[in-house]
Amino acid sequence: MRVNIRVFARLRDIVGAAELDRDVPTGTTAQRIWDDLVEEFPDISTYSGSISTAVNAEYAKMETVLDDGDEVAFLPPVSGGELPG
Amino acid sequence: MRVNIRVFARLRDIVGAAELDRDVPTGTTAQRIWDDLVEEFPDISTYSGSISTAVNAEYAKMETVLDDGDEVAFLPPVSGGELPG
Amino acid sequence: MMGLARLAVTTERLNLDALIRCVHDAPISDGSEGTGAVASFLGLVREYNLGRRVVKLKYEAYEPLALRAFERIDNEIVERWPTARLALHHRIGVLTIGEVSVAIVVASPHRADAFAASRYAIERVKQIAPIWKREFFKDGDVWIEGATTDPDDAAAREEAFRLACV
Amino acid sequence: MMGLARLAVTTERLNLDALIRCVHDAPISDGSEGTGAVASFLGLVREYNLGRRVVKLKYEAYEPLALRAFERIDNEIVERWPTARLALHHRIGVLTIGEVSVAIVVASPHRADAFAASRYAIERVKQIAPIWKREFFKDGDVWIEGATTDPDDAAAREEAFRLACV
Repeated sequence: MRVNIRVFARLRDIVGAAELDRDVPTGTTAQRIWDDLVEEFPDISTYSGSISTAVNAEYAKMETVLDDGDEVAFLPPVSGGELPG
Repeated sequence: MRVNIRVFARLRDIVGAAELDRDVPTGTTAQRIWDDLVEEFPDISTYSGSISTAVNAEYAKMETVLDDGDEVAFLPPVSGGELPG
Repeated sequence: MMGLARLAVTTERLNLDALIRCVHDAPISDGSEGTGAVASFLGLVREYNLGRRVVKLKYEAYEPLALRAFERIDNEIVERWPTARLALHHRIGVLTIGEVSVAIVVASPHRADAFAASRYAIERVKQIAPIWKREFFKDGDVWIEGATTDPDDAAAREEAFRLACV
Repeated sequence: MMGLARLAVTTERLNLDALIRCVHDAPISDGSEGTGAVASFLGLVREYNLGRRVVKLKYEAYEPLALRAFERIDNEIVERWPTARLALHHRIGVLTIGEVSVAIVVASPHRADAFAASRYAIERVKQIAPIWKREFFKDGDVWIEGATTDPDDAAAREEAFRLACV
Protein backbone atom coordinates (compact mmCIF):
# COMPACT_ATOMS: atom_id res chain seq x y z
CA MET A 1 0.00 0.00 0.00
CA ARG A 2 1.02 3.61 -0.50
CA VAL A 3 1.12 6.35 2.13
CA ASN A 4 1.72 10.05 1.83
CA ILE A 5 4.23 11.50 4.29
CA ARG A 6 4.16 15.17 5.20
CA VAL A 7 6.93 17.00 7.04
CA PHE A 8 7.20 20.61 8.17
CA ALA A 9 9.57 23.38 9.16
CA ARG A 10 13.13 22.20 9.76
CA LEU A 11 12.12 18.59 9.10
CA ARG A 12 11.02 19.71 5.69
CA ASP A 13 14.31 21.51 5.12
CA ILE A 14 16.30 18.41 6.00
CA VAL A 15 14.15 16.07 3.95
CA GLY A 16 14.20 18.52 1.08
CA ALA A 17 10.49 18.09 0.32
CA ALA A 18 7.15 18.81 1.95
CA GLU A 19 5.67 15.47 0.89
CA LEU A 20 6.97 12.01 0.10
CA ASP A 21 5.04 8.99 -1.15
CA ARG A 22 6.22 5.60 0.03
CA ASP A 23 5.09 2.04 -0.65
CA VAL A 24 4.91 0.15 2.63
CA PRO A 25 3.60 -3.25 3.78
CA THR A 26 0.12 -3.65 5.24
CA GLY A 27 0.21 -3.16 9.01
CA THR A 28 2.86 -0.44 8.93
CA THR A 29 2.65 1.99 11.84
CA ALA A 30 3.45 5.72 11.91
CA GLN A 31 6.44 4.79 14.09
CA ARG A 32 7.77 2.50 11.40
CA ILE A 33 7.37 5.23 8.76
CA TRP A 34 9.34 7.58 11.01
CA ASP A 35 12.06 5.02 11.62
CA ASP A 36 12.45 4.45 7.89
CA LEU A 37 12.60 8.21 7.39
CA VAL A 38 15.35 8.49 10.01
CA GLU A 39 17.31 5.85 8.17
CA GLU A 40 16.91 7.75 4.94
CA PHE A 41 17.62 11.17 6.51
CA PRO A 42 19.77 10.62 9.60
CA ASP A 43 19.79 14.37 10.48
CA ILE A 44 16.14 14.18 11.53
CA SER A 45 16.92 11.67 14.28
CA THR A 46 17.25 14.52 16.83
CA TYR A 47 13.49 14.97 16.46
CA SER A 48 12.63 11.40 17.44
CA GLY A 49 11.80 12.49 21.00
CA SER A 50 9.89 15.66 20.19
CA ILE A 51 7.74 15.14 17.09
CA SER A 52 3.98 14.80 17.12
CA THR A 53 2.15 12.73 14.58
CA ALA A 54 -1.09 13.18 12.73
CA VAL A 55 -2.85 10.71 10.51
CA ASN A 56 -5.27 12.17 7.98
CA ALA A 57 -5.07 15.55 9.70
CA GLU A 58 -5.98 14.21 13.14
CA TYR A 59 -3.47 13.87 15.93
CA ALA A 60 -2.56 10.22 16.34
CA LYS A 61 -0.27 7.95 18.29
CA MET A 62 2.95 6.65 16.79
CA GLU A 63 1.52 3.12 17.15
CA THR A 64 -1.35 3.91 14.77
CA VAL A 65 -1.57 1.36 11.99
CA LEU A 66 -1.89 3.01 8.60
CA ASP A 67 -4.25 2.23 5.76
CA ASP A 68 -3.65 2.49 2.05
CA GLY A 69 -3.81 6.14 0.98
CA ASP A 70 -3.33 7.56 4.47
CA GLU A 71 -1.58 10.86 4.99
CA VAL A 72 0.85 10.69 7.90
CA ALA A 73 2.36 13.97 9.12
CA PHE A 74 5.36 14.48 11.39
CA LEU A 75 5.20 17.75 13.27
CA PRO A 76 8.20 19.35 14.95
CA PRO A 77 7.48 21.31 18.13
CA VAL A 78 5.33 24.38 17.38
CA SER A 79 6.91 27.78 17.56
CA GLY A 80 5.38 28.66 20.91
CA GLY A 81 5.88 32.32 20.17
CA GLU A 82 7.86 34.54 22.45
CA LEU A 83 9.60 33.35 25.56
CA PRO A 84 7.85 34.05 28.87
CA GLY A 85 8.05 37.72 29.90
CA MET B 1 -16.82 87.66 43.16
CA ARG B 2 -18.41 85.46 40.52
CA VAL B 3 -18.08 81.71 40.15
CA ASN B 4 -19.23 79.37 37.43
CA ILE B 5 -21.05 76.26 38.65
CA ARG B 6 -21.21 73.15 36.48
CA VAL B 7 -23.49 70.20 37.10
CA PHE B 8 -23.89 66.91 35.23
CA ALA B 9 -26.21 64.00 34.53
CA ARG B 10 -29.21 63.87 36.87
CA LEU B 11 -27.98 66.90 38.81
CA ARG B 12 -28.14 68.81 35.57
CA ASP B 13 -31.66 67.56 34.92
CA ILE B 14 -32.84 68.70 38.34
CA VAL B 15 -31.12 72.07 38.15
CA GLY B 16 -32.39 72.51 34.60
CA ALA B 17 -29.09 73.87 33.32
CA ALA B 18 -25.53 72.67 32.76
CA GLU B 19 -24.01 75.89 34.10
CA LEU B 20 -24.99 78.59 36.57
CA ASP B 21 -23.14 81.79 37.43
CA ARG B 22 -23.41 83.02 40.99
CA ASP B 23 -22.05 86.03 42.84
CA VAL B 24 -20.64 84.91 46.17
CA PRO B 25 -18.58 86.54 48.95
CA THR B 26 -14.79 86.23 49.06
CA GLY B 27 -13.77 83.13 51.01
CA THR B 28 -16.67 81.01 49.78
CA THR B 29 -15.91 77.26 49.70
CA ALA B 30 -17.14 74.61 47.26
CA GLN B 31 -19.16 73.20 50.16
CA ARG B 32 -20.93 76.52 50.64
CA ILE B 33 -21.75 76.71 46.92
CA TRP B 34 -23.23 73.21 47.16
CA ASP B 35 -25.24 74.08 50.27
CA ASP B 36 -26.69 77.13 48.52
CA LEU B 37 -27.51 74.97 45.51
CA VAL B 38 -29.32 72.46 47.74
CA GLU B 39 -31.35 75.32 49.19
CA GLU B 40 -32.25 76.48 45.68
CA PHE B 41 -32.92 72.94 44.34
CA PRO B 42 -33.92 70.73 47.30
CA ASP B 43 -34.18 67.61 45.09
CA ILE B 44 -30.39 67.46 44.74
CA SER B 45 -29.93 67.00 48.49
CA THR B 46 -29.87 63.21 48.04
CA TYR B 47 -26.49 63.70 46.35
CA SER B 48 -24.88 65.47 49.31
CA GLY B 49 -23.15 62.28 50.40
CA SER B 50 -22.05 61.02 47.00
CA ILE B 51 -20.91 63.94 44.85
CA SER B 52 -17.31 64.65 43.94
CA THR B 53 -16.08 68.17 43.35
CA ALA B 54 -13.67 69.68 40.89
CA VAL B 55 -12.34 73.21 40.81
CA ASN B 56 -11.06 74.44 37.45
CA ALA B 57 -11.17 70.88 36.09
CA GLU B 58 -9.07 69.38 38.87
CA TYR B 59 -10.54 67.20 41.59
CA ALA B 60 -10.75 69.22 44.79
CA LYS B 61 -11.99 68.96 48.35
CA MET B 62 -15.31 70.50 49.39
CA GLU B 63 -13.35 72.78 51.75
CA THR B 64 -11.49 74.40 48.85
CA VAL B 65 -11.81 78.17 48.97
CA LEU B 66 -12.80 79.60 45.60
CA ASP B 67 -11.34 82.54 43.71
CA ASP B 68 -13.08 85.00 41.46
CA GLY B 69 -13.76 83.38 38.07
CA ASP B 70 -13.32 79.81 39.31
CA GLU B 71 -15.28 76.97 37.74
CA VAL B 72 -16.63 74.60 40.38
CA ALA B 73 -18.13 71.31 39.20
CA PHE B 74 -20.33 68.89 41.12
CA LEU B 75 -20.06 65.35 39.82
CA PRO B 76 -22.58 62.62 40.58
CA PRO B 77 -21.19 59.10 40.86
CA VAL B 78 -19.84 57.92 37.50
CA SER B 79 -21.75 55.31 35.61
CA GLY B 80 -19.43 52.46 36.52
CA GLY B 81 -20.65 50.49 33.55
CA GLU B 82 -22.16 47.10 33.96
CA LEU B 83 -22.66 45.39 37.27
CA PRO B 84 -20.08 42.73 38.22
CA GLY B 85 -20.44 39.54 36.21
CA MET C 1 -1.48 64.81 8.12
CA MET C 2 -2.10 65.56 11.77
CA GLY C 3 -1.65 62.55 14.00
CA LEU C 4 -4.72 61.37 15.90
CA ALA C 5 -4.69 62.22 19.62
CA ARG C 6 -4.01 59.12 21.70
CA LEU C 7 -6.49 60.27 24.35
CA ALA C 8 -9.83 61.82 23.46
CA VAL C 9 -13.45 62.44 24.35
CA THR C 10 -15.38 62.86 21.15
CA THR C 11 -18.83 62.95 19.58
CA GLU C 12 -17.40 61.26 16.47
CA ARG C 13 -17.76 57.58 15.69
CA LEU C 14 -14.75 55.74 17.13
CA ASN C 15 -12.25 54.24 14.69
CA LEU C 16 -10.30 51.29 16.05
CA ASP C 17 -7.96 51.04 13.07
CA ALA C 18 -6.92 54.66 13.47
CA LEU C 19 -6.22 54.06 17.17
CA ILE C 20 -4.12 51.01 16.36
CA ARG C 21 -2.08 52.95 13.82
CA CYS C 22 -1.70 55.65 16.43
CA VAL C 23 0.00 53.36 19.00
CA HIS C 24 1.69 51.12 16.48
CA ASP C 25 3.48 53.93 14.68
CA ALA C 26 4.45 55.62 17.93
CA PRO C 27 7.89 54.88 19.30
CA ILE C 28 7.86 52.56 22.29
CA SER C 29 9.53 54.04 25.33
CA ASP C 30 12.46 51.70 25.64
CA GLY C 31 12.84 51.42 21.89
CA SER C 32 14.45 48.05 22.25
CA GLU C 33 12.18 45.40 20.75
CA GLY C 34 9.36 46.89 18.70
CA THR C 35 5.64 46.17 18.90
CA GLY C 36 4.80 42.47 19.09
CA ALA C 37 1.32 42.65 20.57
CA VAL C 38 -1.70 44.90 20.28
CA ALA C 39 -4.62 44.30 22.63
CA SER C 40 -7.82 46.21 22.03
CA PHE C 41 -11.09 46.65 23.82
CA LEU C 42 -14.37 48.03 22.53
CA GLY C 43 -17.30 48.78 24.80
CA LEU C 44 -20.58 48.61 22.88
CA VAL C 45 -24.11 49.66 23.66
CA ARG C 46 -25.73 46.41 24.73
CA GLU C 47 -29.33 45.76 23.87
CA TYR C 48 -30.19 44.61 27.37
CA ASN C 49 -28.91 46.00 30.66
CA LEU C 50 -30.07 44.75 34.04
CA GLY C 51 -32.93 42.99 32.28
CA ARG C 52 -34.24 46.10 30.55
CA ARG C 53 -34.33 46.49 26.81
CA VAL C 54 -32.33 49.56 25.86
CA VAL C 55 -33.37 51.78 22.94
CA LYS C 56 -30.41 54.15 23.02
CA LEU C 57 -27.87 55.64 25.39
CA LYS C 58 -26.65 59.13 25.99
CA TYR C 59 -23.17 59.70 27.37
CA GLU C 60 -22.28 63.00 28.98
CA ALA C 61 -18.79 63.95 30.14
CA TYR C 62 -17.09 66.71 32.01
CA GLU C 63 -14.64 66.83 29.16
CA PRO C 64 -11.58 68.60 30.56
CA LEU C 65 -11.64 66.45 33.68
CA ALA C 66 -12.26 63.29 31.65
CA LEU C 67 -9.19 64.06 29.57
CA ARG C 68 -7.17 64.54 32.73
CA ALA C 69 -8.46 61.21 34.00
CA PHE C 70 -7.29 59.62 30.74
CA GLU C 71 -3.87 61.26 31.11
CA ARG C 72 -3.70 59.94 34.63
CA ILE C 73 -4.54 56.42 33.45
CA ASP C 74 -1.93 56.77 30.70
CA ASN C 75 0.69 57.72 33.29
CA GLU C 76 -0.33 54.89 35.60
CA ILE C 77 0.08 52.44 32.72
CA VAL C 78 3.52 53.68 31.69
CA GLU C 79 4.58 53.54 35.31
CA ARG C 80 3.51 49.89 35.65
CA TRP C 81 4.21 48.74 32.07
CA PRO C 82 7.02 50.97 30.77
CA THR C 83 7.00 49.56 27.24
CA ALA C 84 3.22 49.80 26.78
CA ARG C 85 1.62 52.50 24.65
CA LEU C 86 -2.04 53.40 25.21
CA ALA C 87 -4.73 54.94 23.02
CA LEU C 88 -8.08 55.63 24.66
CA HIS C 89 -11.10 57.31 23.09
CA HIS C 90 -14.52 57.69 24.66
CA ARG C 91 -17.53 58.75 22.69
CA ILE C 92 -20.22 61.04 24.08
CA GLY C 93 -23.67 62.00 22.86
CA VAL C 94 -26.46 59.69 21.72
CA LEU C 95 -25.51 56.13 20.77
CA THR C 96 -27.71 53.33 19.50
CA ILE C 97 -27.46 49.57 20.05
CA GLY C 98 -24.19 48.08 18.82
CA GLU C 99 -22.35 51.39 18.61
CA VAL C 100 -18.96 51.71 20.25
CA SER C 101 -18.81 53.94 23.33
CA VAL C 102 -15.20 53.37 24.32
CA ALA C 103 -12.15 52.11 22.42
CA ILE C 104 -8.89 51.16 24.08
CA VAL C 105 -5.71 49.97 22.39
CA VAL C 106 -2.45 48.98 24.03
CA ALA C 107 0.66 48.09 22.03
CA SER C 108 3.69 46.52 23.64
CA PRO C 109 6.53 44.16 22.78
CA HIS C 110 4.89 41.19 24.57
CA ARG C 111 1.29 40.10 24.89
CA ALA C 112 1.09 39.75 28.67
CA ASP C 113 1.61 43.49 29.09
CA ALA C 114 -0.80 44.44 26.31
CA PHE C 115 -3.60 42.32 27.78
CA ALA C 116 -3.03 43.47 31.35
CA ALA C 117 -2.70 47.16 30.53
CA SER C 118 -5.79 47.24 28.31
CA ARG C 119 -7.89 45.60 31.02
CA TYR C 120 -6.46 47.95 33.61
CA ALA C 121 -7.32 50.92 31.40
CA ILE C 122 -11.02 50.06 31.05
CA GLU C 123 -11.37 49.34 34.78
CA ARG C 124 -9.82 52.71 35.59
CA VAL C 125 -12.04 54.50 33.06
CA LYS C 126 -15.08 53.01 34.76
CA GLN C 127 -13.72 54.01 38.15
CA ILE C 128 -12.53 57.56 37.68
CA ALA C 129 -13.61 59.11 34.37
CA PRO C 130 -16.37 61.71 34.88
CA ILE C 131 -18.60 60.26 32.19
CA TRP C 132 -22.26 59.54 32.84
CA LYS C 133 -24.64 57.30 31.00
CA ARG C 134 -28.37 57.76 30.49
CA GLU C 135 -30.33 54.75 29.35
CA PHE C 136 -33.45 55.24 27.28
CA PHE C 137 -36.12 52.55 27.23
CA LYS C 138 -39.36 52.31 25.30
CA ASP C 139 -41.14 54.11 28.08
CA GLY C 140 -38.68 56.09 30.12
CA ASP C 141 -35.07 56.67 30.93
CA VAL C 142 -32.66 56.53 33.83
CA TRP C 143 -29.22 57.88 34.69
CA ILE C 144 -26.91 55.02 35.55
CA GLU C 145 -24.89 55.90 38.60
CA GLY C 146 -22.22 53.91 40.32
CA ALA C 147 -19.71 54.29 43.08
CA THR C 148 -17.77 57.51 43.30
CA THR C 149 -14.11 56.69 43.16
CA ASP C 150 -11.45 59.10 44.31
CA PRO C 151 -8.69 58.93 41.66
CA ASP C 152 -6.17 58.74 44.50
CA ASP C 153 -7.94 55.78 46.11
CA ALA C 154 -5.22 53.13 46.32
CA ALA C 155 -7.71 50.33 46.95
CA ALA C 156 -9.51 51.09 43.68
CA ARG C 157 -6.20 50.99 41.80
CA GLU C 158 -5.39 47.68 43.44
CA GLU C 159 -8.75 46.32 42.33
CA ALA C 160 -8.00 47.41 38.75
CA PHE C 161 -4.61 45.68 38.94
CA ARG C 162 -6.30 42.58 40.33
CA LEU C 163 -8.79 42.47 37.45
CA ALA C 164 -5.88 42.98 35.03
CA CYS C 165 -4.39 39.88 36.62
CA VAL C 166 -1.03 41.30 37.62
CA MET D 1 -22.04 38.79 0.22
CA MET D 2 -20.42 35.69 1.66
CA GLY D 3 -19.71 35.98 5.34
CA LEU D 4 -16.07 35.78 6.40
CA ALA D 5 -15.05 32.49 8.06
CA ARG D 6 -14.59 32.93 11.80
CA LEU D 7 -11.61 30.58 11.79
CA ALA D 8 -8.96 30.67 9.10
CA VAL D 9 -5.37 30.11 8.05
CA THR D 10 -4.59 32.45 5.21
CA THR D 11 -1.84 34.02 3.14
CA GLU D 12 -3.91 37.21 2.92
CA ARG D 13 -3.29 40.29 5.04
CA LEU D 14 -5.42 40.06 8.20
CA ASN D 15 -8.32 42.47 8.57
CA LEU D 16 -9.33 43.17 12.16
CA ASP D 17 -12.42 45.18 11.26
CA ALA D 18 -13.75 42.33 9.18
CA LEU D 19 -13.20 39.92 12.08
CA ILE D 20 -15.00 42.26 14.47
CA ARG D 21 -17.97 42.52 12.13
CA CYS D 22 -17.91 38.75 11.85
CA VAL D 23 -18.38 38.18 15.62
CA HIS D 24 -20.46 41.27 16.23
CA ASP D 25 -23.08 40.46 13.63
CA ALA D 26 -23.22 36.83 14.66
CA PRO D 27 -25.93 35.84 17.11
CA ILE D 28 -24.62 35.22 20.60
CA SER D 29 -25.45 31.75 21.87
CA ASP D 30 -27.77 32.68 24.70
CA GLY D 31 -29.28 35.53 22.73
CA SER D 32 -30.20 37.31 25.92
CA GLU D 33 -28.19 40.48 26.25
CA GLY D 34 -26.37 41.38 23.05
CA THR D 35 -22.73 42.25 22.55
CA GLY D 36 -21.36 44.68 25.11
CA ALA D 37 -17.65 43.98 24.82
CA VAL D 38 -15.22 43.12 22.05
CA ALA D 39 -11.66 42.21 23.02
CA SER D 40 -9.10 41.83 20.27
CA PHE D 41 -5.54 40.68 20.04
CA LEU D 42 -3.05 41.16 17.23
CA GLY D 43 0.31 39.43 17.16
CA LEU D 44 2.83 41.39 15.10
CA VAL D 45 6.25 40.62 13.72
CA ARG D 46 8.56 42.24 16.25
CA GLU D 47 11.78 43.82 15.09
CA TYR D 48 13.83 42.13 17.79
CA ASN D 49 13.43 38.62 19.16
CA LEU D 50 15.72 37.13 21.77
CA GLY D 51 18.14 39.99 21.11
CA ARG D 52 18.41 39.38 17.38
CA ARG D 53 17.27 41.87 14.79
CA VAL D 54 14.65 40.25 12.58
CA VAL D 55 14.43 41.06 8.88
CA LYS D 56 11.35 38.99 8.10
CA LEU D 57 9.47 35.90 9.23
CA LYS D 58 8.02 32.98 7.41
CA TYR D 59 5.10 31.09 8.90
CA GLU D 60 4.30 27.59 7.75
CA ALA D 61 1.24 25.62 8.83
CA TYR D 62 -0.18 22.15 8.49
CA GLU D 63 -3.36 23.83 7.41
CA PRO D 64 -6.06 21.17 7.91
CA LEU D 65 -4.76 20.34 11.37
CA ALA D 66 -4.34 24.03 12.24
CA LEU D 67 -7.98 24.60 11.36
CA ARG D 68 -8.97 21.68 13.56
CA ALA D 69 -6.90 23.16 16.37
CA PHE D 70 -8.78 26.44 15.91
CA GLU D 71 -12.11 24.59 15.99
CA ARG D 72 -11.01 22.87 19.15
CA ILE D 73 -10.09 26.20 20.75
CA ASP D 74 -13.44 27.61 19.64
CA ASN D 75 -15.24 24.72 21.32
CA GLU D 76 -13.19 25.06 24.48
CA ILE D 77 -14.10 28.74 24.64
CA VAL D 78 -17.84 28.19 24.16
CA GLU D 79 -17.70 25.47 26.80
CA ARG D 80 -16.08 27.79 29.35
CA TRP D 81 -17.67 31.09 28.22
CA PRO D 82 -21.02 30.15 26.66
CA THR D 83 -21.89 33.69 25.56
CA ALA D 84 -18.52 34.40 23.93
CA ARG D 85 -18.05 34.39 20.18
CA LEU D 86 -14.57 33.89 18.72
CA ALA D 87 -12.93 34.84 15.43
CA LEU D 88 -9.37 33.67 14.88
CA HIS D 89 -7.24 34.10 11.77
CA HIS D 90 -3.59 33.18 11.38
CA ARG D 91 -1.52 34.37 8.49
CA ILE D 92 1.12 32.19 6.84
CA GLY D 93 3.85 32.93 4.35
CA VAL D 94 6.45 35.70 4.47
CA LEU D 95 5.76 38.63 6.79
CA THR D 96 7.84 41.73 7.39
CA ILE D 97 8.30 43.79 10.56
CA GLY D 98 5.06 45.24 11.92
CA GLU D 99 2.80 42.92 9.94
CA VAL D 100 0.06 41.03 11.74
CA SER D 101 0.56 37.27 12.02
CA VAL D 102 -2.45 36.42 14.16
CA ALA D 103 -5.74 38.22 14.86
CA ILE D 104 -8.16 37.17 17.57
CA VAL D 105 -11.50 38.76 18.39
CA VAL D 106 -13.92 37.75 21.12
CA ALA D 107 -17.33 39.38 21.51
CA SER D 108 -19.48 38.82 24.57
CA PRO D 109 -22.08 40.62 26.65
CA HIS D 110 -19.58 41.52 29.41
CA ARG D 111 -15.93 42.52 29.29
CA ALA D 112 -14.52 40.01 31.77
CA ASP D 113 -15.42 37.13 29.45
CA ALA D 114 -14.13 38.88 26.33
CA PHE D 115 -10.75 39.60 27.91
CA ALA D 116 -10.33 36.14 29.41
CA ALA D 117 -11.43 34.23 26.32
CA SER D 118 -9.21 36.24 23.96
CA ARG D 119 -6.18 35.66 26.17
CA TYR D 120 -7.05 31.99 26.45
CA ALA D 121 -7.34 31.75 22.67
CA ILE D 122 -3.85 33.09 21.94
CA GLU D 123 -2.28 30.89 24.62
CA ARG D 124 -3.94 27.84 23.13
CA VAL D 125 -2.90 28.82 19.60
CA LYS D 126 0.70 29.00 20.80
CA GLN D 127 0.31 25.64 22.53
CA ILE D 128 -1.46 23.46 20.01
CA ALA D 129 -1.66 25.01 16.53
CA PRO D 130 0.72 23.28 14.10
CA ILE D 131 2.21 26.54 12.84
CA TRP D 132 5.96 27.06 12.63
CA LYS D 133 7.94 30.24 12.42
CA ARG D 134 11.23 30.82 10.64
CA GLU D 135 13.13 33.95 11.54
CA PHE D 136 15.36 35.57 8.96
CA PHE D 137 18.24 37.80 10.08
CA LYS D 138 20.72 39.83 8.10
CA ASP D 139 23.04 36.83 7.91
CA GLY D 140 21.08 33.67 8.47
CA ASP D 141 17.80 32.19 9.62
CA VAL D 142 16.45 29.80 12.22
CA TRP D 143 13.31 27.79 12.81
CA ILE D 144 11.78 28.75 16.15
CA GLU D 145 10.71 25.63 17.96
CA GLY D 146 9.01 25.31 21.31
CA ALA D 147 7.45 22.69 23.48
CA THR D 148 5.22 20.13 21.83
CA THR D 149 1.85 20.24 23.46
CA ASP D 150 -0.62 17.43 23.24
CA PRO D 151 -4.03 19.08 22.59
CA ASP D 152 -5.50 16.78 25.24
CA ASP D 153 -2.90 17.78 27.83
CA ALA D 154 -5.04 19.02 30.73
CA ALA D 155 -2.10 20.77 32.40
CA ALA D 156 -1.52 22.90 29.31
CA ARG D 157 -5.19 23.88 29.27
CA GLU D 158 -4.99 24.77 32.94
CA GLU D 159 -1.99 26.97 32.22
CA ALA D 160 -3.95 28.76 29.50
CA PHE D 161 -6.84 29.29 31.93
CA ARG D 162 -4.39 30.58 34.51
CA LEU D 163 -2.92 33.10 32.07
CA ALA D 164 -6.46 34.12 31.15
CA CYS D 165 -6.93 34.81 34.84
CA VAL D 166 -9.99 32.66 35.43
